[in-house]
Amino acid sequence: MLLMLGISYPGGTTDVNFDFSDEQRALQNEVKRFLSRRCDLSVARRVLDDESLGHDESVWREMLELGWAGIAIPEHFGGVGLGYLELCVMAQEMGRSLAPVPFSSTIYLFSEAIRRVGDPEVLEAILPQVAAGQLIGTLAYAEGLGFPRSDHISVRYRDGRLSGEKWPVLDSNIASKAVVLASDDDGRPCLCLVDLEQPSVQRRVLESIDPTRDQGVLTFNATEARCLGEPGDSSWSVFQSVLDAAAVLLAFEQVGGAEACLESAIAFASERKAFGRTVASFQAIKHKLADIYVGNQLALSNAYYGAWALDSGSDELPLAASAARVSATHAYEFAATESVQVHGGMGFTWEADCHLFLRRSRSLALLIGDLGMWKGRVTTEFERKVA
Amino acid sequence: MLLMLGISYPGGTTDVNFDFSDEQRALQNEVKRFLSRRCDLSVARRVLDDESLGHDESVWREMLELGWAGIAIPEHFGGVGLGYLELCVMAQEMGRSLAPVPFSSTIYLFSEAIRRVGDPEVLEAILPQVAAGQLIGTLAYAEGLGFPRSDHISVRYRDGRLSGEKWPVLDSNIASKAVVLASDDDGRPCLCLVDLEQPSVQRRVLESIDPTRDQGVLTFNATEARCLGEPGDSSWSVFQSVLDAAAVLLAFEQVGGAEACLESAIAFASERKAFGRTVASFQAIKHKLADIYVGNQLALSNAYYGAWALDSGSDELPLAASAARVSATHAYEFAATESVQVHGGMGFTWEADCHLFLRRSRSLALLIGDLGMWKGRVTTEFERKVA
Amino acid sequence: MDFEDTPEESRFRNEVRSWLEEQATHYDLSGLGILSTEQQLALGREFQARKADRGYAKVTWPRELGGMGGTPMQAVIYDEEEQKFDFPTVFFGISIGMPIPVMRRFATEEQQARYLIPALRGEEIWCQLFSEPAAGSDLGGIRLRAVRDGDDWVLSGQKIWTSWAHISDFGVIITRTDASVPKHQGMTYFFVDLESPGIEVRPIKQAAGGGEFCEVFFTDVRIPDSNRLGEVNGGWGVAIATLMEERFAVTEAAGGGASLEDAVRFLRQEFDDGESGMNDPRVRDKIADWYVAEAGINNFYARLLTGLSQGQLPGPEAALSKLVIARKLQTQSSSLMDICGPAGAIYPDHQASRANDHRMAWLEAAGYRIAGGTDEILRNTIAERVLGLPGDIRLDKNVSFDELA
Amino acid sequence: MDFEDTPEESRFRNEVRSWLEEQATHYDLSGLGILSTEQQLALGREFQARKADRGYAKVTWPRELGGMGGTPMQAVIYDEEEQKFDFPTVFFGISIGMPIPVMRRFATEEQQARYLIPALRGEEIWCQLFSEPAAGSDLGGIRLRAVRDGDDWVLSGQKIWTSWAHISDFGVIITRTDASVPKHQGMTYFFVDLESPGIEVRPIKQAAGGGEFCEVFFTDVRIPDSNRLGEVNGGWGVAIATLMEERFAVTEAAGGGASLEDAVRFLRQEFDDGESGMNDPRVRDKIADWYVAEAGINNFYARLLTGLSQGQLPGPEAALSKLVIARKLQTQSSSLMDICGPAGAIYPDHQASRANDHRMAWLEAAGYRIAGGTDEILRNTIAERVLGLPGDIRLDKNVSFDELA
Repeated sequence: MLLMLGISYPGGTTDVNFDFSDEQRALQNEVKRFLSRRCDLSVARRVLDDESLGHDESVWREMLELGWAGIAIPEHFGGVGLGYLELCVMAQEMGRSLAPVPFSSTIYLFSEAIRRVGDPEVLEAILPQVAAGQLIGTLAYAEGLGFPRSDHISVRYRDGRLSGEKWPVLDSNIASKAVVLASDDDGRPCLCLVDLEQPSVQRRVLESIDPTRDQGVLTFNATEARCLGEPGDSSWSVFQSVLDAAAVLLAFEQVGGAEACLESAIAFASERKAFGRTVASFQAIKHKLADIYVGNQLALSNAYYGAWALDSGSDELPLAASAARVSATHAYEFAATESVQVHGGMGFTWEADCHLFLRRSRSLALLIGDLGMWKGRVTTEFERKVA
Repeated sequence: MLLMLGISYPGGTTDVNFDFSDEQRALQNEVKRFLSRRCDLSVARRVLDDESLGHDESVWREMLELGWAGIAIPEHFGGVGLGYLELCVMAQEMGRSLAPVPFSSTIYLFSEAIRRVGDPEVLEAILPQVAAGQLIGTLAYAEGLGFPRSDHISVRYRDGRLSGEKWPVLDSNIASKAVVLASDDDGRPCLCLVDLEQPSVQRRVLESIDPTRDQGVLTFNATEARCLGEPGDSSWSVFQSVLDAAAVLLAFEQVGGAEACLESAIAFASERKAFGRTVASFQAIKHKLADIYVGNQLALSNAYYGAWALDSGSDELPLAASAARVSATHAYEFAATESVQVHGGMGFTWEADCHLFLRRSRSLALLIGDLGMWKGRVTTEFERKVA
Repeated sequence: MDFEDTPEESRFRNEVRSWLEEQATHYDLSGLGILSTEQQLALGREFQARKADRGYAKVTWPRELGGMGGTPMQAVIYDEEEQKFDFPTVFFGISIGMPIPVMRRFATEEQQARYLIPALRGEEIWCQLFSEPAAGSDLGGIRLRAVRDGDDWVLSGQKIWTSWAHISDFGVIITRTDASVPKHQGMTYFFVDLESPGIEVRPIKQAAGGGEFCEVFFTDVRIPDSNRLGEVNGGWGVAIATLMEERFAVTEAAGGGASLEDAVRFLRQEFDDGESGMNDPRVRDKIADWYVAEAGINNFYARLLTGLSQGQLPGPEAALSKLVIARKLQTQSSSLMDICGPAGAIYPDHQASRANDHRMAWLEAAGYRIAGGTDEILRNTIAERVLGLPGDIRLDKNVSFDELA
Repeated sequence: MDFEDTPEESRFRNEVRSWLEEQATHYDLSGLGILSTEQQLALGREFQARKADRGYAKVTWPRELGGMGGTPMQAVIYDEEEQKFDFPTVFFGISIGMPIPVMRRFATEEQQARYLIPALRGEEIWCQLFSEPAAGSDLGGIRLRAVRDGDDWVLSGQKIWTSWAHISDFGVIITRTDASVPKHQGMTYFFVDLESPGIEVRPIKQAAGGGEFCEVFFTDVRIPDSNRLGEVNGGWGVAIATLMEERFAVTEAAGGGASLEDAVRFLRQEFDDGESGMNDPRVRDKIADWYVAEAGINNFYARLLTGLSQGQLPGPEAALSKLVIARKLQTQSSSLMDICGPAGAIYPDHQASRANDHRMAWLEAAGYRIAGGTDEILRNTIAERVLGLPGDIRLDKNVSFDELA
């Protein structure tokens, strides 16, 4: 019998179209072609090797010229007017190529926050800039070890000014604007839009396990800021929904990375010989690769469901997004770690690419909150559905 | 560098004698010979197949005649006057042979509780009977789902009488005496000695996944009982220390069972052929067997340390016992489950012995509290040692 | 990406649904658990006959063969809807799923006319006599001999793990007809009447108690050459064709066992420490893992269906769902026992609830990880047939079967 | 069962301990982390010389060879005590551990007189030139050629994963001298002066940053036949003898990485949600698993030592400790990062603490699971050499090396 657990598909499980459209596949291939031409792994490696770099300027430029930043932004804001599903397939390719660009910070986090707050004036002011590739944005919510609680946010918003320290913040050093999670005098959570180019903002890059995407500290000293929407629960749930959306998009990045790890492990094992046979002919290696495949397929399938929930605005999103996040995080970590194993000694050298994926798998696993936090969310959401 | 973590061996780790003595090994072989002659797996199977049986009377009789019940009881109480280390090696063989006898209930739990309370009068009255094989005893502490809390025990002790229900209780149907965990009118925990042959005691056998060792319900209705020691924290810590002692002894039973699973899996895999080779020649099977071996060795090593702590009366006992318990539970469950896998279809038939071990591994894993409870204890005890 | 049926599909779904609801009124499906196998089988045959009359027994087959000439998607829709009820059709699954399609493909016109419809109607049940004591995962290792004798063949040997043989009327069987050639080249495929003299069927009691599996012993069983399916020594090809009929292993993936919803309901009660089991963060963590695994399989299945609706037949990747679900069933059920502490080892008193109880599920999971392919076999399938990695080294390829044993 | 040293042992332990304490006063061991490799090496040589003068550099060897004629237990006691300090002796471990014992066993009297003592004193360092790009786990697959030329041999090819080659003066090396015979029968063993013309050493940068490993390239390197150890084409036997010197892999098992005590101290701090990390039952659950694994290895080691004290040499079972500890190090360090949330990916600012930081440990663990045998190789070792299961099927046993590649 079929598991109907948790997920109840409208019209039963015989979704006749639980897949991306031909147009979306075409876009994915276009993105893939561009990335393999302009952004193979050597680009991520260059950013890794050069401590002064936090992203690749020229590749990012070209992406902007191609209008990628505006893909999902409505046409009347100067965007291409496509949707989340298109972002999903792009994210998968970004993950596969480890593209060292501020795409996730600007699109999944910053512009997603702006859109979910939905203040018309702000949309008017910001989205066209994003679409035109005129700004790099980010979301600043963490305040050190762990994950913030709605009643425990130290950065303070008072009379249009923000004070306190946020870290780690993705692409904090190159972003020109940020949406910042703060609390007001009554300790209510609020989201503030801040121009990071003000002198009262101090920035410092932090050393992380994944130098191909910079993270840093943002310190505000009575920095001018605009409070978006109403402080309180509504702001907190906007913040949550931004994380949900980002979780789905990052899940596709994670799956893309995991697929790349599996491909390279298979290629290496089929080439490399030991004891007079290819490494791929040893059952222990075959089964390891099979397990990676299984994890990747589960993650991809859960990501699909997340994409559907995100795109259709379904109230299944919190559960679908959390499940996609947990599944993709497990899959990428397993694929990246075991791919190093399959590569043997080679896999742990600096010039082999394995550690680039290993590093990225970890940084993505932590970026918007760790497994424990997201698993808790899965259970809370699932429990709701159980009478 | 060596891990000194948690364990600090007096005089460094170069224990020159972290092993059982020749005499203890001799005893173990004697026990092993007796069990293989009188109590091979067919005995446990007989008890399993016959719903009316909860243990094997004749084997138990012979063990008593050999004085096994008195092995660790001082000579002046009519025992053999040996110690815990002897009980450990016996337990390992009991586990290997799945002996369906009330040894653990009577020795590890009941007589351990009597001894740790240490009331001279009670020792005088009870231990000689145990040593002489005149009574089967047990410990009744659970009250249904989960594990009792010292401030949440429903069975009530008042003016020398006990009322309430305890389940599951090991060998409750054949025991003539029990030590019962109860609470007094002030809600303080206390341990009571009860003669189960009183008419006010109702007994009912419960159906369990391991019918080779009966468990049941004991219901007391104003049943005469004797409170041992002082109600309160002291009684609770006696109860804890009884569980610690039992944890070490059961760990040896569990390891014995796990070793038997590994042996039979290796024997089967070396015999059985598939695709023109012995099953044992497939890497997936080899590695599975290697993993079982690793788990068993870790468990045995932790059990050794538990034995040392138990025997030497070291205050390391709570940590050593918890670690032995967790390690042995993991090892036995893994060995029993994967041994079924290695045996393939045969492994899941009723006439194959795999499921006898599978059932026992589960019942031992739950008998004195589940993994979660014991892991919590490991961490609490370890944390104490970290400055 | 959307989850809507096409108009025709939803029309068919409604038609099926209302028919099933109407049928359900004839049975007390909730009480089935208490009935004996014989009683359930009788009810099952009754329902199966009605089902076959509507062509639902084999949706994709033409009407003249007892089908309704429907599409693969319609077949899936029917299965999904029927699964929402508890009709006792388990006895016919294999019969109609594998032997009968093979009969349709390899038997003569007359034979098809004689056997197909009665099987679809559940009047006759077919089993599949494949595995042997010395040939489990490795079907090529079968030894049961078939020796030519005039127009007949004489069969001697033993089969094992044959599902439902004790209630079957006929069976398809793979035999060894030439041991002097490499193992896969000396096998021949037949069908046999289980009433034939010399056949003895013995049910196998499983570790968890009951069981659908049997041993079948053949002593000089004589069958006509006309019962042969495919060429002499061409049995391996027919066997492969049979196995290929095993589609959507995924639809059976869940096996028995407590659902995760049941688990949550179970955990909500108060435990001995006065707390609800759902208050333990360690438990909540595990529930998330189990949910993610089940959701992953559901969504994976939805992707397979999408492929099907686009005309792609699902291949070996379906193996992954059993690999995932079987292990998940095992860890979930044992964790639920752990959470109960000592009481976790005790069965609930009420027999009827036993079937969906996690203690029973835990025992069954051990067998479920083996039946239809052990974890190791499934990983090999994925590695070789999905990822295209090399097969295990075979020492038995070009050796005659005699030399092997 | 007891944990007491024998009187002689505790006397020796005290003697060693007090000597080490006295030595420690000469160095600022806490500050070592900041020094360059060169500076650490200089200090190490200084200490190693003193150590050798007392015979501690090779406790079990006779005095005339630079040892102290001690027992294996005394050797262990010395190691244990020295491990309690942080003397920079890592550079000499392999040199004295493997090549030098082989020299003692296979080199001439004169050669031993020339080379042993300087190595024990740390004046000269030896490396072991085994692995090659195409021969990692499978040492039998090495290709580096040695061609006889009069009284000399000419070596050409590449070695890789050679620890400390960049600071070594000499190396023992295994070469291919006959490719027309099966792989294990055509290898010869030599020692070589790394100053010889035609040798180029290139350190390998590892994924975690620095690294002790090197590539070593040989271009027509000429060495005298007197540098040969063992028979021509008898190199495999010598190599095995070398590997057999690898005893107590367990003593190195812990590798780097935060200790569990450090982990608890780390977790005690207040996290972003205002709670201490130690308040999370999920975290406490994991700590228990890690503790149990480490305690298991400690106690396993204590059992090996007991065997040693009873004259049994520890065998391949020691492989299990690395298997367990490497994976534990990886999961522990990644879990500690998880617990920190987004900040888990950030290194602590203070450089010195980096060495014992769990973020660094996580990166290194990936390599630690490979160096000295991957998980798969270790499982094979246990399965074959401990459990006596059959070896993997070899297609390369009786085939000449030429045909293989």
